[in-house]
Amino acid sequence: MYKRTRFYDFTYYNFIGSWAWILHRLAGLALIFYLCLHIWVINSLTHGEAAFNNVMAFLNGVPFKLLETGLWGVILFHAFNGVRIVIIDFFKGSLVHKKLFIVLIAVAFILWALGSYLILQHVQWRAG
Amino acid sequence: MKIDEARNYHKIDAVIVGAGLAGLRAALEVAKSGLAAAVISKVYPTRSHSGGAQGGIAAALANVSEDSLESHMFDTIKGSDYLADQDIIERFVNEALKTVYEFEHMGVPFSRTEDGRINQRPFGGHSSPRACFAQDVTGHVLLHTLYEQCLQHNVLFFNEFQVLSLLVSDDVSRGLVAWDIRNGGLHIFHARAVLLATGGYGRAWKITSNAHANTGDGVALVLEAGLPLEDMEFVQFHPTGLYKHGILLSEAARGEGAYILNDKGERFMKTYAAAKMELAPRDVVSRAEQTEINEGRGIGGKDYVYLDLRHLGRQKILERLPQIYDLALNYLKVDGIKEAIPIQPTAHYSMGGIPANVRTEVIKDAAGTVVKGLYTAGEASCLSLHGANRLGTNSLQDAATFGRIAGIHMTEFCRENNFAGLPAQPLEVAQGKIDRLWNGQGQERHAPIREKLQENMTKYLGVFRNQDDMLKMLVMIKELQERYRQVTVDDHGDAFNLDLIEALELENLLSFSEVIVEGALARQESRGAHFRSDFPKRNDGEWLKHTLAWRRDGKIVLDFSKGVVIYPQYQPQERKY
Amino acid sequence: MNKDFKQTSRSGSLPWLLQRISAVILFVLLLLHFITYHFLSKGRAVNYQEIVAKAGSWWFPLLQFAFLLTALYHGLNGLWSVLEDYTANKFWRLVWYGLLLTVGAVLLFVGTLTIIKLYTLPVA
Amino acid sequence: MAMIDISVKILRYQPGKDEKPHWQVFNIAVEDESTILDVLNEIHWQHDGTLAYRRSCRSSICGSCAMKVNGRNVLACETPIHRFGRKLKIEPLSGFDIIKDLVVDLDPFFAKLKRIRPYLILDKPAPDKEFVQSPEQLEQIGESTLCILCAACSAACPSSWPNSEYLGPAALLKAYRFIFDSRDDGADQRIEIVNDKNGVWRCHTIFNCVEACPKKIQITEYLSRLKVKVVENSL
Ligand SMILES: Cc1cc2nc3c(=O)[nH]c(=O)nc-3n(C[C@H](O)[C@H](O)[C@H](O)COP(=O)(O)OP(=O)(O)OC[C@H]3O[C@@H](n4cnc5c(N)ncnc54)[C@H](O)[C@@H]3O)c2cc1C
Ligand code: HEM
Ligand code: SF4
Ligand code: F3S
Ligand code: FES
Repeated sequence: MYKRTRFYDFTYYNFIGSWAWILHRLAGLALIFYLCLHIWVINSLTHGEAAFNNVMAFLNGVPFKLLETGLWGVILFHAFNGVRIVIIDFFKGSLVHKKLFIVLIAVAFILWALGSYLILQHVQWRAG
Repeated sequence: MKIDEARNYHKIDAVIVGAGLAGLRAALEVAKSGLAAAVISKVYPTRSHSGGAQGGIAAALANVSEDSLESHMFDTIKGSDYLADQDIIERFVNEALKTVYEFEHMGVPFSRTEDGRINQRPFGGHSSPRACFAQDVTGHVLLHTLYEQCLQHNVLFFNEFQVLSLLVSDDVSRGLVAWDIRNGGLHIFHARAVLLATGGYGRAWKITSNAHANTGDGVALVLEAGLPLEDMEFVQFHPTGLYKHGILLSEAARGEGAYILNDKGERFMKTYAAAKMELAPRDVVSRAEQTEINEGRGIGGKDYVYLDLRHLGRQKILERLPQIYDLALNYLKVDGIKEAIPIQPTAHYSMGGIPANVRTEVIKDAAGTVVKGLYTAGEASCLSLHGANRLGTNSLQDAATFGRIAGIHMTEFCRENNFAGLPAQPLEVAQGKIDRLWNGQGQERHAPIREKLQENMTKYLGVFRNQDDMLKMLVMIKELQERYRQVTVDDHGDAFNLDLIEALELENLLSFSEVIVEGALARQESRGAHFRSDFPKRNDGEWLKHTLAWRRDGKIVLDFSKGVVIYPQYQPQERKY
Repeated sequence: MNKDFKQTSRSGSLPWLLQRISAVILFVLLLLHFITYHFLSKGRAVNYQEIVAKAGSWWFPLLQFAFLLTALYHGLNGLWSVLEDYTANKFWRLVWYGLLLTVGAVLLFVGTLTIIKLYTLPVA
Repeated sequence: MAMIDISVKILRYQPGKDEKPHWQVFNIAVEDESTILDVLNEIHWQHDGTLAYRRSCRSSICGSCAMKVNGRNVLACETPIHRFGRKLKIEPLSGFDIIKDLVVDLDPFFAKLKRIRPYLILDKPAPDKEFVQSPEQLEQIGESTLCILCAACSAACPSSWPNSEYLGPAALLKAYRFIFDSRDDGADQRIEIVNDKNGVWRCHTIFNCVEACPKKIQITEYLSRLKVKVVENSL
């Protein structure tokens, strides 16, 4: 007999449901990683204005602003798909889960575009 | 090595071959009594063909309209074209209600009436709605529920084991030998009592509703053990087989009101059975279809007619007949809501089989001499409950009821009898079969032989039969049997050797097919499912008797001295619908 | 009992439910948080003085603490569930559990400290 | 009906001969209306007798022939080849150990089924006739009783790939089927069994099971109801 257990079967076709799950999972992991960093960084607030401004200078740089739009996207995806999961769990959402995905992610995308615009506007202001 | 110490030796009170409704119901009964019961099946139990049954299980519950045991009894007798044994039918109808209620208590999800009782639908040949059903998956839910009950009561399962020989000598059953499909190797099962519940033999035909597993192994093994078979020529052709595939579209379709149409769009049943129309018994409808086809009124002159559901409406089709809808869509790309479905008669049910008495004990002659410790039930058996033609939904009831009865008598038998001794060389026969296929010098393959057999059985032993055709068939079978001796298999591995299994099954097909043809040739009358164009009338004077057949010295020997049990109040009449 | 199947540990219903409850709470808090800190600052850099000023109001530490707690619970519980997916082994599951508990405790401590300090910082 | 040429790539594994599974390509001609099972039969009967696979009913009711075709789980017997074009890639179900070629070891699958006590458990004596069960009560479990135990769902579930102990959708669906049967009194026992690290909580609503199920059962919906029931029960 040939034994088989694997981390993930990459040869299996991914339907909407599994894409949603994979991305949700990756987003969740990214967020918990970010949260750890975030808590650590905010702690620097308590070391006085100088330390704070140092950190902020870095955070307001162009590269980080770009990353921030990414973060916003990750958050939105995870949050809106999270809502989809809750609807599936408690409100018979499984019967329409694909439609739910499309609608919620569309909303998330619009919010992402809006938010990113605001964030990047900020960059331009600094540059100017 | 002494056999008792061998790894592949099992000593078990009751060994049951077959995990269909009959086998499992018997096993459950034995296991509940506290004895050890083992079920041997060549497929996982839930893969047994009982799961394919769609329409329902007959019992005169009278839940939706008036009904009575007498009426069920009479319908069954009439349906059988008076060849059934009426003592068997009496026991059958008396136990049927109990069987269904028991199933319900085990958890079977029967469809319900508005007031929450088991719903029943009309079925061909039954004079009131008597088929208890679960949508169109009745057999499926019965089989799964029974399997689960067996798990609860710790029945031992030997899944994917194929029985290759029975150990019967001096009219005493001693056990059997089976091949472990999964790992390879022969196993000896030493038993006090053995039940053969191996199901039907429809796989001898090309167009058949039967599963690949329905190769009549039990029937062939009995023949090989020097015991007789009964009424093998009676094989039911179901009128609504999916065109070209033979896959069954349940009679439930007609129960719900579907029409059968010819090329002119006529409901041609009006010329054959004006009162019952599409709901006439299967043999009648199949013959009507075949006649239409033979006379050129098949669709486009081809060999099929239409099953029309369209007027039932989308909702009813999807709610009540979802399986039929899916089958037509998947296999023929026909959308049953919008189009009529092409159908043709398909080999469906084996009325004949292993002869047994009302206690399900296998008998070895017309006098009813019992083979000690050997039992049979379900489609493999011939009690004879269905006579020349089975009524729809009676067979699930048959398998379950006589499965239970077999279980009861086997338990009794096990309590009173010790293990009979094994023969000196128990593995000899089975080993011989395998050695020949593995080590033989021949160049034949099993597949072409099987194909030729099946094609010609459909051609020559179908709905209509005649002497010339059957003689041709007989010669051909002899030829094929000869060729089979030269068969060897490609696969020499132990694990899951499908090649070997199929070759072994072919030997069985060739063996009992000969009996079918011999019986059909000898029976010069038309009765139930057996219709001879050269003898189109039923002949009670000469032929109101059962066929018993043995293989002796390579020849089939027939005996017609086993009479039919007929009660004074149910004398044979002409059968009209 | 069926020997073919290994029982690992009972339950899992509470974490599952709490994951969903915390998710709904987070949905509100996180979006608010992002909006206040990342957008409503409308083009100005987040300003130390402003934050310290805001932090001094009574609702700030409560809200922040609730946010910290739910996010930590949700995130680490989620991570635990991911780890469990890939470790059927009971021992390793316990190890992960211990590790995450420790990480959680440390972060909770650091986070709480931050909130308290901010609250008590003198406004310039 | 016409003959067409197709190329069939099959994952072969012959115990004793092969170290590990490998691909073998068969270029054959078949009727264009063939099903995957017809293709396998054709290869097995005409080209290579050593090919092994399970089948019986060939009418999508026995559940023998679930396998992975072009990346998705299907029943070979009901799946027409025209759904995939002229290139087929046929593999055994994921997640299960391979006995030979397309035949996998389903014993663990059935063992899990047994574990959830798949039979009515009654506190009360059964009535003389049938239990009364309204069509609405039946409706609750109706669809879940259509499961043919083909294992396509469990084999498609990403949660079961790394963790062979996960009960899997089929067994959990069976638990649902009994817990929500109006006649049953054994809910507490079964809830205790599914409320487990390897039980219902390993389901992350991925829906691969629903996509794979040949009976189109809304498995995820029933698992969600099961989860809520378990939560209610343990509060
Ligand atoms: C498509 C279809 C629809 C039907 N619909 C209905 C219906 O609606 N109502 C009704 O009453 N009847 C119906 N029937 C008939 C009915 O289903 C069968 O007669 C009945 O299920 C037979 O049950 P069984 O237990 O005798 O055999 P099966 O269920 O066929 O079981 C046979 C068992 O024997 C085992 N076996 C066979 N050979 C061997 C061997 N050599 N070694 C080990 N094991 C072996 C098999 O693995 C299997 O487990 C239908 C039949 C078909 C084909
Ligand atoms: C904004 C609102 C959020 C919502 C609505 C939400 C929703 C959810 C839900 C419902 C789950 C359960 C998934 C499952 O069990 O299958 C989940 C998992 C998870 N969440 Fe969130 N979440 C949110 C924010 C966050 C944040 C801020 C973090 C990080 C700290 C996070 C990290 C995780 C992780 C790591 C998982 C596990 C991933 C997995 O199981 O695949 N989530 N989330
Ligand atoms: S739920 Fe569907 S996919 Fe799963 S075993 Fe049952 S029938 Fe097969
Ligand atoms: S694919 Fe698996 S994770 Fe749940 S929804 Fe289906 S069981
Ligand atoms: S062969 Fe039975 S489901 Fe495919």
